[in-house]
Amino acid sequence: MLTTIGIWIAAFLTLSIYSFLYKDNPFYKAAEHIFVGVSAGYWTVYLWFNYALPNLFLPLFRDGNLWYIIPVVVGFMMFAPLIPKVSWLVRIPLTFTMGISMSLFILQIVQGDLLPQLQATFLPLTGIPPFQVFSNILIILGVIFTLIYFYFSKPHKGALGVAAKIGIWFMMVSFGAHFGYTVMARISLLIGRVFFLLHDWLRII
Amino acid sequence: MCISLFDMFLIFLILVKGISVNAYDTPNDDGSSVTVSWESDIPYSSILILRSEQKDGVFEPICEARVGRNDYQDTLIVRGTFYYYQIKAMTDEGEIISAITGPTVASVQVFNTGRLNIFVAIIILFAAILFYISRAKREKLFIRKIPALAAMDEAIGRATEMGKPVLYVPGIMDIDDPQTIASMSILAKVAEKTAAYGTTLYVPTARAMAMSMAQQVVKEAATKVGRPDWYIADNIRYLTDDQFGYVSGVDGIMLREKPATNFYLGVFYAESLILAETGHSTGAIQIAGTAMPDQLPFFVAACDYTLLGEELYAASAYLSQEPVQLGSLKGQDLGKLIFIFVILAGVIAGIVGFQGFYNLFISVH
Amino acid sequence: MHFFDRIAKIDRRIIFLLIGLAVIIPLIAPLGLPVDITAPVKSVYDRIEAMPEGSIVVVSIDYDPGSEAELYPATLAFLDHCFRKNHKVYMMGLWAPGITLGNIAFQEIAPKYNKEYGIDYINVGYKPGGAVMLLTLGRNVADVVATDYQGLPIDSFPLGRMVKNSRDMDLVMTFSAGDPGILHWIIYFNARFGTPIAGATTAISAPRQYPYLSSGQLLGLLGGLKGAAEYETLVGRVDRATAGMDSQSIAHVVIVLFIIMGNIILVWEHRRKK
Amino acid sequence: MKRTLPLTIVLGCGIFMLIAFFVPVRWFQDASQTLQTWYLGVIAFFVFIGIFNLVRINVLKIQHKRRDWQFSIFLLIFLAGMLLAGFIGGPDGTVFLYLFQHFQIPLSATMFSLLAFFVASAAFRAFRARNPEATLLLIAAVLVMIGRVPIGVWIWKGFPSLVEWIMSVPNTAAKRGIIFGIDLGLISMALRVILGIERSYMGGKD
Repeated sequence: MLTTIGIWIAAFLTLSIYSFLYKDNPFYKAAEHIFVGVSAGYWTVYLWFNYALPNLFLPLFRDGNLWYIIPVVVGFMMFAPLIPKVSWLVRIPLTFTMGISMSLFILQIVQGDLLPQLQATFLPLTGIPPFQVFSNILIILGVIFTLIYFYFSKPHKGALGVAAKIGIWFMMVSFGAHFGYTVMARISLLIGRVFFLLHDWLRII
Repeated sequence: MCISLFDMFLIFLILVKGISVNAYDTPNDDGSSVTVSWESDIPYSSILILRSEQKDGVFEPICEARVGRNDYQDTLIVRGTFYYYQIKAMTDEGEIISAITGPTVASVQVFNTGRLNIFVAIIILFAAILFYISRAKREKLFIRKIPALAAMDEAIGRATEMGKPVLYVPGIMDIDDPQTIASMSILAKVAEKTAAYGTTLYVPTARAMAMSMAQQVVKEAATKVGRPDWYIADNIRYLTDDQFGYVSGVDGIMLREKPATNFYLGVFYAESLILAETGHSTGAIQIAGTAMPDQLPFFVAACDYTLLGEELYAASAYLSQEPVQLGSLKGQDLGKLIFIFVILAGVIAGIVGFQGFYNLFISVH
Repeated sequence: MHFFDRIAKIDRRIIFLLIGLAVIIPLIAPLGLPVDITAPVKSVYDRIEAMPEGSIVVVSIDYDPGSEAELYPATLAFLDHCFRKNHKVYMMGLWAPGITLGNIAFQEIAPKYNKEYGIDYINVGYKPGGAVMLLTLGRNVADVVATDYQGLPIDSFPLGRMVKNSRDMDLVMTFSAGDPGILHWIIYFNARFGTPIAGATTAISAPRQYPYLSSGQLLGLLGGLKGAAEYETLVGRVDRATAGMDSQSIAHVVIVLFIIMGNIILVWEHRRKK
Repeated sequence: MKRTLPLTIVLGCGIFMLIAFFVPVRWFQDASQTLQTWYLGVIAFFVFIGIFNLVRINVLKIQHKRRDWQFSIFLLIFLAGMLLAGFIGGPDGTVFLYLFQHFQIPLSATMFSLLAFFVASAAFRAFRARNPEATLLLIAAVLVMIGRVPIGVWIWKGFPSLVEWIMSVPNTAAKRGIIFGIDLGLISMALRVILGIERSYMGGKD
């Protein structure tokens, strides 16, 4: 019974949002605001139970680890801008999180991205079928020409200009392919909703 | 000591098929573990790892390892103590015991040598960037023209002629994101231009802190060009943190105010398409830029000019002409040259069969 | 007004309507086009086939309802395959809503193979913190996972006791819709610990993964609903991804026709100006 | 104080984490672990402040009876409902999950699926072969769109392998080049932030 009501609610909300395609209207607006409210509530609850509680408040209040006063205080400084006099305090949580995340960024980009991706570009050109050689050369040149396009301290003239232009062509093929994939993704989402309406709600398929 | 027939059979098995064990101080750790590894030609159903502090002492089981594994990290040790290991495998043909290996002692390493290549790479990149930053303070560095930026003036001029406003969307992430930082310095220039022409500028934001930063940036720009009266705080508004709420808010501005020029510079996700499509349908000139590779295709397809990836950072350096930004951009360029060189070297190393060069780049151990 | 002028200024609601029909009609009246198999999908399938029974597969549900349509069918097909091969599934999620979706998937598949919670599969819940969390997880699972998703001590489950660090994980399969997700698994988890990573992503983020496929940092990839349909075909389970493929095909054709139409108009406008 | 303290924090945390990566000594590892735990706790507040702002702006909207203020009431009611369900029943409580399953799932899935319509209309209006670059983009897009779905195979058997080649050769090359560029940009930005050279994110002059 409850599930049936749930399905009807879901179907109603789905159709309300689709009504936007015809034109903006109160049903859409209501559904959109409900969406924002529900998801904000959802995230608050989840962050509380999964981030703040286990990483800050449980160690502090349950385990009595007083060191955890530091991050709790730092966290609350996020609200400093509400009091103009001490609004600069917001910089402390900001710089703390940035210090940690920026250094992890650097380490992981070098370890996880740059070194392995460079290594993966050292492609073999001998002892493989001719078409594979051609593809490998294309990858190597494609990476180099794309990098040349992003070379900013020389004007793109002469040989450099040609290389940069080829770099753009590679990027355009890649963007086109990506666009194709995006169309695919969006259509899939629509299929998912239509499937819900036809299968779960109307039960005609 | 008398050796039974069964024991002899076991020894025979060990000699013929054999299971060999090796124990060593786990490399690059703080001396808290010993790694035991084994090889076996015989299929086994389980492996029991035994440990003792004396070679002829009693070997006690410390762990049962899963099938398919061929090593185990013993972390239940006392640093500085010598240990002997032995393993017992259960096979279809009965139990086999390996020879004893050891003594092994765990010790502290001060530097993780497995990460030496990462260390060197970071040092090289840091040095390149810092070198050019310091140089840029002394001399002016050249940065090439970026086409999308040349179009910026024209686009703002067009809005002025038409008497319509300009819309600037600084992405949906907060000011701790590098792209938002870059977007803010581009905003400063856009604000200077619009203020000088007296054109209205709307900057809706998705984060409260981004709003206060944008207000500051725009206010300063207006003062700089001598038009402090032009600045209206209410045009730079925080809408909502929510992605879709934000997009429909921005769409609303586009449909109501019909801006002649739209800028989308910063971090974008799925909303990039909705923004670009709606903007296109209102007939605005659109200039976009993001370092989110997944969103670039829509901007390229639906906007008139797009700053691709790193160009967003370059644009902010180009416009600000600050030595720090120009210098680090030049440093990044050196990084790219190094990459190209390394790629070519790697390919040549492959052709001449020099595997060592390839191995230098292994970052996982 | 010329015909092309009228087409060029076509009300976009007509385009919307055509897209809607292109999706709805094939769902009601299927064409049954066969699904081809691509290499990145095949390599995920092959790995699951090749692993010895009882291997531990970490399944990370890194999506939310926004991408459910693309990734949930893949989740079902993959779990089905794991259970059929008697692998153990250790589920977690980098996205909070993923846990609920993962549990719904378990409820759908586990009874079919008589799999028991805590022994054959477990859900350790949402693990926030992205990169930092993954680095901790690989080093020592207990630092991140104290309980399962219901808050029961992890050590009270046999499967919970088996997974101590990255070395106990034979494969990580991430169902990823964005950030944090597959990229974190690759550049943090695989880079630091070497555990093989496979993934299913939304079609949007699939192209971005190809550099990692070719470098071997990523074992295999199911891209979007099509990837799910391929996996369904491989495991012989005709379900909603396969059912959606006809609509997918027709809708793509309609969009390609739009593009062609747009370009005919472009050429025509060009001629007229001359 | 207002500037030096934050700059010291970012420098200290950043440099320490960088060093700790290379030094396996226990003290370093434990300290870096603790910092990371704190980090996880603190970032939750970033979202809390966002939600706080959301509530504030909607309450203001209702108070001042701004355009569409009635809808803000819906927003606040559902927000409150979700919070009550979550904090009383817990994140695995029946009511919370019910709301999740029958409101959150359909709404968010439908919102994203709206993009299918926009992508079609963008394809029609914006996707034109104005110059060689745009033409390349267009051809690649059409090939992928047709070649990636079953109807492509039906049209021509070679489509899937052609698309796979586009994906793993030109696409991989360009993506890799773009990623290298973005990575360099990020590293240099991160370095500048840690060293306090880049401080615009702090805003303000004092």
